[in-house]
Order: sequence, then structure tokens, then C-alpha cells
Amino acid sequence: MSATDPLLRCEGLVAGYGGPPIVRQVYLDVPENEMMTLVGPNGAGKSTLLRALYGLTKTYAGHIVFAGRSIEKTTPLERYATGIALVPQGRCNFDRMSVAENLAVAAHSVPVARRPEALDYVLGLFPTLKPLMQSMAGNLSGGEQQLLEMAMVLQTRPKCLLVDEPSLGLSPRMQAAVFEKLAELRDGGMTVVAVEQNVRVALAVSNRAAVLVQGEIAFEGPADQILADDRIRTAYLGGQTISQAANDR
Amino acid sequence: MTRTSPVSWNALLAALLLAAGIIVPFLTQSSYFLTIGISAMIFTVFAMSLNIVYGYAGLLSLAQVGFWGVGSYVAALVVTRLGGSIWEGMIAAALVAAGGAILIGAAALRLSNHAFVIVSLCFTLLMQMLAQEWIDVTNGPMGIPGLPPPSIGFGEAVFSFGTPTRFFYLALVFATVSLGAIWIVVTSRVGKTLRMIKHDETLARSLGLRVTIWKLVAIALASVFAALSGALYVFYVTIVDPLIFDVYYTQVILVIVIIGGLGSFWPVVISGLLITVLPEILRTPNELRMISYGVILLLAVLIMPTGIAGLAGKMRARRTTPATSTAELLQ
Amino acid sequence: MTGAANPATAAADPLLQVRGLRRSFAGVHAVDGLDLDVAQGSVTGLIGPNGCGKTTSVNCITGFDRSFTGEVKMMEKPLAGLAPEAIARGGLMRTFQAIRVFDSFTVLENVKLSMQSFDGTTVWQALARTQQFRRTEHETESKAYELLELVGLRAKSHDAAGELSYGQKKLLSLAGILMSSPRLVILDEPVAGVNPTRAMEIADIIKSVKDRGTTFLVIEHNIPFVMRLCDSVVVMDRGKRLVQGPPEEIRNDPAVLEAYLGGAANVGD
Amino acid sequence: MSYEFLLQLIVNGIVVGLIYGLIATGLALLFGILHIVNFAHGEMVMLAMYAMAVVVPLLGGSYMASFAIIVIAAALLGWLVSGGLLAALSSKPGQMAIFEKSLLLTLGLSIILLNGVQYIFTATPMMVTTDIPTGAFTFGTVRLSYGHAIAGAIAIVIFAGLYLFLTRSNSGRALRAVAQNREAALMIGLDPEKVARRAITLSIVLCAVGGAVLIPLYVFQPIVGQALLLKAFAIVIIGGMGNVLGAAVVALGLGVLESVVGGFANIVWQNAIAFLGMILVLLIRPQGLFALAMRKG
Repeated sequence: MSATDPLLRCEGLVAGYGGPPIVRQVYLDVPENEMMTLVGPNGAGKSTLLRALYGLTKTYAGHIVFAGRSIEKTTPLERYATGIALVPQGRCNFDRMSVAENLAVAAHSVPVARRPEALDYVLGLFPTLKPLMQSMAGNLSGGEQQLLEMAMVLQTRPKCLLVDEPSLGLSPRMQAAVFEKLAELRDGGMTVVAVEQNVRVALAVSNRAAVLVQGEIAFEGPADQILADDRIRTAYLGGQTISQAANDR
Repeated sequence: MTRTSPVSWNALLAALLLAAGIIVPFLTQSSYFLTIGISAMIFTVFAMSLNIVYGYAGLLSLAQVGFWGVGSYVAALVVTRLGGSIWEGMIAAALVAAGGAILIGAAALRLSNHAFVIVSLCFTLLMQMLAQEWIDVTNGPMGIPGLPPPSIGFGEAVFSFGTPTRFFYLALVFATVSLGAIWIVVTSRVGKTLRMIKHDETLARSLGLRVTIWKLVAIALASVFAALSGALYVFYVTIVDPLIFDVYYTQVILVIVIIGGLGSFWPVVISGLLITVLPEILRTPNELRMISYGVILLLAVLIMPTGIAGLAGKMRARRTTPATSTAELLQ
Repeated sequence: MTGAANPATAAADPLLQVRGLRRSFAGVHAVDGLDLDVAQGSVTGLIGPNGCGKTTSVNCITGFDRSFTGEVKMMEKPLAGLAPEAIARGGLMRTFQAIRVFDSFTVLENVKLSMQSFDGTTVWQALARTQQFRRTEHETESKAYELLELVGLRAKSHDAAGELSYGQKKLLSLAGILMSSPRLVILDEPVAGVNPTRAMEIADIIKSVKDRGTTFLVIEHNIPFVMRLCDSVVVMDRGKRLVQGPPEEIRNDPAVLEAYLGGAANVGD
Repeated sequence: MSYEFLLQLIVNGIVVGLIYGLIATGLALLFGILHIVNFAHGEMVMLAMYAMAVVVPLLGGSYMASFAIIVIAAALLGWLVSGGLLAALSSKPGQMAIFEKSLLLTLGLSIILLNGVQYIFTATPMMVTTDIPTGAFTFGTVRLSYGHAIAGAIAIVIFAGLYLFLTRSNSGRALRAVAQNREAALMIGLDPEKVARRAITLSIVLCAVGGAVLIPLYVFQPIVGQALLLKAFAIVIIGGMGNVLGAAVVALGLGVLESVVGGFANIVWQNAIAFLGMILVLLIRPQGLFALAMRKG
């Protein structure tokens, strides 16, 4: 895989949940060691696209190429083994088990000998979790649970982290902290693809951004240019019909 | 349902079965075959009672045998202890069953469907235990023997249904009246309402349906017909004992309803008659027959969960509507 | 385009009034003191970013979620605490975000069944199939055909509802709830997952029904659809009403765009 | 009411409660993790009892040896059966729900097992004489027969093992994890299928242990499974569907309560307690005492 090839590429991806397709012909490249944020109005298919990357949806057509291999036919378990990890939307931990137990269960696929080392690695990334090890995951704050969920999947040192609306249910202070942590991971060599409502906070730390409208990429580019682009307003609040916005691409 | 007016198609089938019923006692005098006929008719009504609550309303209830047994005991006690006639016994059985059904139903409906099923089974198991151990009421394991045959009239002008032939006709009247009443209910708007609730309770509520009340109606209706069938059955076998609650009965009516097709009427009637008659003819010993029922239940659930009605429906559907093409899917 | 006959401001004579609606799940305030007015005879839109509490509010108003605090009144009659079926019988009908139809019944039956709690026939009339019952059934059927005609599904009356496309099922549920000519209809994302041409068709149908006096509250993500259809638009943000006003005013209000771009998730910890 | 008599009843109740706990936890495990119900649970315990009845004489009455063999056989059988059971239970949307399907399938299975055993062993009550000495430990006037003592000891050991397995070992934690949040389990690459097979195997092993432990205490017939089913269901519902620890605690309580009530009131009430307790809990707190949400819907 040459240096210029993206780590993750979608070629004409069409996906949905069995009914009409929600993701319609998406072409997207995510270069390695960069953070890409998917934004766009609700119902545009952002979460569906992210879940399609992890194999949680039906793929009608198109390819997903990860590190040179097409993976659209593989199962979530297989994709996790090849180095893609997903932190789904909302709470996704084992609320009636302690933080330590959550992390231990999450490390089940790590060889036993290397588990302590993997635990130290994630506790190094998420020091706020250290004092909370013995408390029940359910009693943690929304933000702390979000960090726990990220720590859980990072023990296997995946190459690419998919994060679905990490800011949902978090206070503005926690939202900023979560995105700073994502940026830190990106600087440490992780490729991050986030779906996010809070466009300003996400784009502030992202390298690139793509605006999804009605299942298609309306336009994409470097994060700072996207915010300034007036097409954001039409994408979110309309004014032009979607096809005009798409033709400008 | 085919487009010809439904009443004529159903009337034809009803007349056919009724005629067959009337002829049978002329074809055979052997009490063995008449007994099979009587139990076939009673079990068909009993299975139809399960079909009301499970088939139409979508509530899998294993309490039917509980009401079947309670009805039997109540009728037997009314006749043997209170000196009433079987008719008063059956009315009492129906009322007690309906009352019990509404009480237990109201409590159990507060639960999710999962717990409802388990509570319904525990009701039957508890009734069996009470019949076994509440000696001074149920006479315990010995049960209540010597139940007099049903009869009409007083003093000399008494007409008794003591002989198998006469009881056969009594059972035929009972089956015709009961199945007729159930047919009127399930093919009317009440039946449609229950099927709406079975299909999507939330949607039914959003259209203004008092779902919980309709569920209680279904449970109570089912318990009444189960109790009546039980009462008539024990007066034919002339004894009621704790074995009336045996899991065998739960399993037979489940097999009948699933093979026939949940929420269908005529297929359940036909499968009810066949499934009670066949093993009797094969004369297999009790254990092997019940093992065969167990195997039939497993196969039915695995292979054709929608029963005969489902298969008939699929065949009719395959002929009329084309499958949705992927093009339309991508539209 | 939005020449609504009645005044755009909702204060005139609100059919539906919501005051201080609050519903939280384990510390997260999904709805945090929402105030909402729906004017008689209007089509009011309810928009807002994902997670701002739109669907939760609808579930509270229509009685499917009764653990909330605050006041919900329709024509001065309090709805809080009533069962969903009682609220429906009171003339407030709703559709669902995840489309719900009776798949095994035909399209015509689906529409007729929606009338069942409203045509006043008693159980005994239904069982005995009395003359009066047959007459009401006939009237229901002709009204059903009329509504199927309106939504363009007349040709598919005898098909099983399960075989309809996604957009057609949305039209079917709309026809179903209009059978009982309700005072207020709440549509939960009527055009989600529906292609733009079909969406505009649905907008025209809603407009024509509105002109006959039915009031609508429409929850929708498709902003162009809402701007074209609604007389008044309520924008929700972090569980509260941010602003309410005519569509043009809302589109140009910087606070609205900021709510969307600022990711107005409800305030957690 | 003499003090010693009450103490005796409590001791007996504790032993019975522990055994109920073993049987009910197996049921709670299946429901908690797979949301399926096993109507043949009682029959599986009965099957283990009859298996002991065959194996014990073969091994010259040695209880511990036969106990080990039965448990190992159950583990192997469980692992083999679990694959087939999961395949049979897979149902696409619109088909019969998995819960309903599991219920009807296991109901069919229970009838086959019940009548199969009855056909082979007939319904005559069975008593297995083992090398467990007769006689009892005595504390003052309270007697604890060796049979009851061994049964109680084994139950305590198995419970301790189960607790450690669920809390300390990763595969044990995996079971709880899948029960608590299926999507989170998928997120961390846990294969729900493999975890489900482990849960089924563990549940079947618990049945075998439950059966083997009852051997020294009771005379039994093929029908014994039915009564055990009612008890297990009542315990699971009162404890909160799918809550393993809740089931264990409620089982102990029920065992003691039944023993005490049985000692004083009419025998009929002894069995009715389980059911009446359940109805009471359902009316007041439908999700069970140790709520693992089983509220409406």
C-alpha cells in the first residue's frame, strides 16, 4: 500500500437496513493518521455510513477498502480483528460491571501475556479512568463513560477508530475534552473517522470534513474551509433543492 | 379469503361437517369409535379456546388446561356436593373460569409477554397441586368419581345421555354451538381487533383501541370455552382427578393449533378432529403416543410454524403477487 | 408561498398547549421545560438537531410516555396521565417514526380498521351484524376509498399492506388516521427516507387536508419540506423551544443555524 | 412453638434452598443472556437423577465418582446440543419470535424426555442407595443427615465456583457482558454465538448438578421435573428475570420459608408459596426484587 493510498476508501458504497438505501453512492477517502469528521443534517445517513464501515448494515453495492483489502463482505468481528474499531452512539459499555471488569472483558482478544501492557497503554491515554477503576461503569458521568468505551476498544491497538456522535448527552466542557482526546490519538498515529453534530467543536480538531446530505457526499475538503463555505447553510437549512447543491461539486 | 361471499363458503363446510357428525352414530355402534368421536369434538373446542387467546390475540397462554381442569372440578362439585344438574355445573364452571381469568389476566398483563407465558404455566401447575393436596375440597389424588350422566327433565320424564350414542349427539350439539359462537366472534370486528393487537399493539393503541380490555376479553372468552369443554369431558369419563391438569392436554391443544395455523378457524377445526382421531386409531401405548406428539410439536415449530393455513396462504399468494424487484427497492 | 390564512403567530387560539414539559432519562434531560403552541387550523413544524428531544416530546404529548412533568392541554382539556388510546379517542392522532401498518391486512382494511374506535358501533351490533352496523360499515368503506383516492393508493386497495413500498406505507398510515377526522394530527418524520418528489406529494396532501380544517404538528428533519409546508416552525434546542415563527424568519435566524452547527445535544454532565 | 423444631426446619430449608438455587440459576442464566426460556429444565434435572440411578450401581454405589461422571457428560452433551439449539432458534424478523420458539421447542422436548424416561423406567418411585452413610450430624437436637450435608456442601462449592467464574474469569465476565449489552459486546469483538454456547452448556451442567445433588435426599418419579419447573420459574420471576444472583438469594429464602411453613401449616400451602409469592411480586414490582428490567414490553 503506497504512501499516497488512503487507509480507508469507500467506492460507490450503497447501504441501508434492508429497506430503501440510506447511504447512496458514497465515494470517500480517509488518509492515514488523519481525523475526518462526517457532518450534515439529520437523516442524511451519517451514522448509517459509519456503521456500514464496521459491517453493522446491509451493503447493497460498492466496496470498502481498508489497508489495501476490500472488507465489505466481512463481519464486524473480522473487521475488528483487522484493526477497525467502532464506538457506537449512546452508551455502549457494561453498566453493571466495574470499569476494571469492562476493560478486562474488552481485552479478551489480546494475548494474556500482553494484557497488562495493553491496560497500561489505555490508562496512559485516559488517566481520568485510573481513580475510577473499581466504580460501576453505570455510575460514571456521560463523558467518563465515553472515554471508557474508547479505552475498551483501543486495547487491541486498532489502526482506525470510528466514533459515532461522541458528544451526545455530554456537557460542552466534556464534549471539548473528548475531541481533544481524539486529536491526541490522531497525533499518536491513529486514523479517526467521527460522525458529529457539534460541527464547530469537531472541525476545530479535524484535518478533513465531509458534508453528507440525503445519503451522498455533498462536498468535502479541509476542515477549516468547510466551516467557512456558505453551502453549509444550504445543506442544513435548505433554500436550494439538494440536487443543485450536489451539482456544484 | 376467496372473493365469493364468505358466508356461503363457510356454510357449506359447516353443513358438511354437521352432516358427517349426524351420520357417524348410524355407521357404528361400537362405543370405542363413538368415544373417539366425542373426544375429537370436545378437544377441537378446547383447542379453539387456545386459538382465541394465542392464535387471534397473540397471547401465548398455558393456562388453558388450568381452566379446563378448574371447570371440570367446579362442575363435578356442583353436581356431587350441591346436588345441581350438569347444566348448572357447566354454567358455574364458565363463571368461575371467567372470573379467575380476569383476575389472573389483569395481574399478568402488567408484565411483558415473556413473564405472562410463565405465569400462565404456573397457574396450571398450581391448580394441579391444589387438586392433588387440598383433600377436603378436591378429595385429593382419588378425585371425584361416579359423576352421573347428563340428563334433561324431571321424575319419570327424564331423558339421560348415558349411552355413547346419545352423548355423541350431546357432544355434537356442544361442538356446533361452541364453534358457531366462536366463529361469529372471530370473523366479526372483534376478531379483527384481536388480530390488530397481535400484529402491533402500539399501533392499535394509537388508533384508540383499549388494548388491555380486549386482551382480557380474549383471555376470559378462552377460559370459558376451556372450562365448558373440561366439564363435558369429565362427565363423559365420569371421573375428575388431578390428572385432568396433565401436561399432555397442554401439548395436544398446542399441536392442534400450530398444525392448523395460528389465528385460522377451519384449519384448526380440521386439525383438531384429525389429531385427536389418528393416534386413537393407531392404538399406541400412552408414552409412545405422547412422545410422537412431542416430536410433531418440534417438527411443526421448526418446519411450518404457520401451519396448514400458512401453507395454503403461501400457495395462494405465490400465484397472485409478483415479488418486489430490486429496481423498485432502489427507487 | 406561506400565505397562511390565519395569523402566523401561534398565540391566537392554540389548539394544543404545552407548558414546561420535562422528561429526563438517568440524569440526561431529554426534554427540559419545553413550551409549545399549535394554532387551530395551522400546519406547525417542529425541527431541531438530533437528540434535542423531538420524538420524546411527541411520545409524552400522545401518552405513550407518561413519566414526565409539565402541562399538556388540547382545547383547555389536560392530557397528562391519559392512556394513549384515550388521547387518540379524544381526537389527537399520530403516526410513528418507524413506519407501522398492519402488514397482513389489505390496504383497504388498514384504513377501515383505523375507524374502528370512532364509528360508535357497539360490540353487540358488530356481532349481530345489525342493519345499522352494515350501514356504518358501508359509509366507512366509501370514506376509506375516498381517502385512498386522496393519497393515490386507490389502485392498491386489495393488496396486502406489507407489500407496499416505504413511501406508500407512510401515505397509508396518513390515510388511516384521517378516517376519524381528528382535530390534531402529529406526524413523526412523514418523509424520512422518502425521495424528494414523493416528499412534495405528501406536502400537497397535507396542505389539502389542512384546508379542510385539520391541524397538523409535523416533526421532520427534511428542512426544505418543512419550510415549504408549514405556517409556523418551532425550533427545539437542548430540550427547550429556541424560537417559533414563520419559515422565512426561522431560516434566516443565525441562532437557528448555530443550534444546528453547535450540536445542540441535551445538557448532560 | 419449640425453638429446636424451628431451627431444624431452617436448616432443612437452607439445604433445599441451595438446591433450588442451583436449578433456578441455570434458568436465569439462559434467560439473562439469550432471552430464551427452557421448559425442559425440570426434565433435564430429572434426567440427571435417573442417569445417577443407572451409574451409581455400576460404580458399586460410589456417589462422588458417579457425580463427576454425570457432570462431565452433561458438559459434553451441553456443548454439542448448544450448537444445534442455537441454529434451531435462529429466526428472521416476521417469523415466530425466538422466545416463543424456544418455549414451544423445549415444551416438546420436555414431553419427549418425560415420557421417554417413564417408558423405560416406568413411573414407580425410585430410590438410589449410595455409599453415603446413613445417620447424621447433630447439633443439640438439630439433625443434619449426611445426605443433606453432602448435598448442601456440594451446592455451596458449586455456587462459590459459579460466583468466581462469573466475576473473576474473563469467559465468565463475557457471559455477563453479553447479557447486559449485546451491542457493546459486538463493539469489543465478543462473538455472541460462542458466548451463547457457553451459557447453554453451563445451564445444562447446573441441571445435572441439581439432579445429582437431589439423589440422596428424595424418592423420585419421572414427574418430579414438573414441580421443579414451577419452583424454578417462580424463583426466577421473583428474583428478576435473568438476574443470576437474584435467583440464588430468592431460592434460599424460598427454601427456608417453605420448610418453616411446611412444618406448621397444611402441606398444600408449602407448594403454593412459590406461586403466591410470585403473584405478589408481580403485582407490586413486576420487574422482580433485583430488577433486571422486565417491565412491560
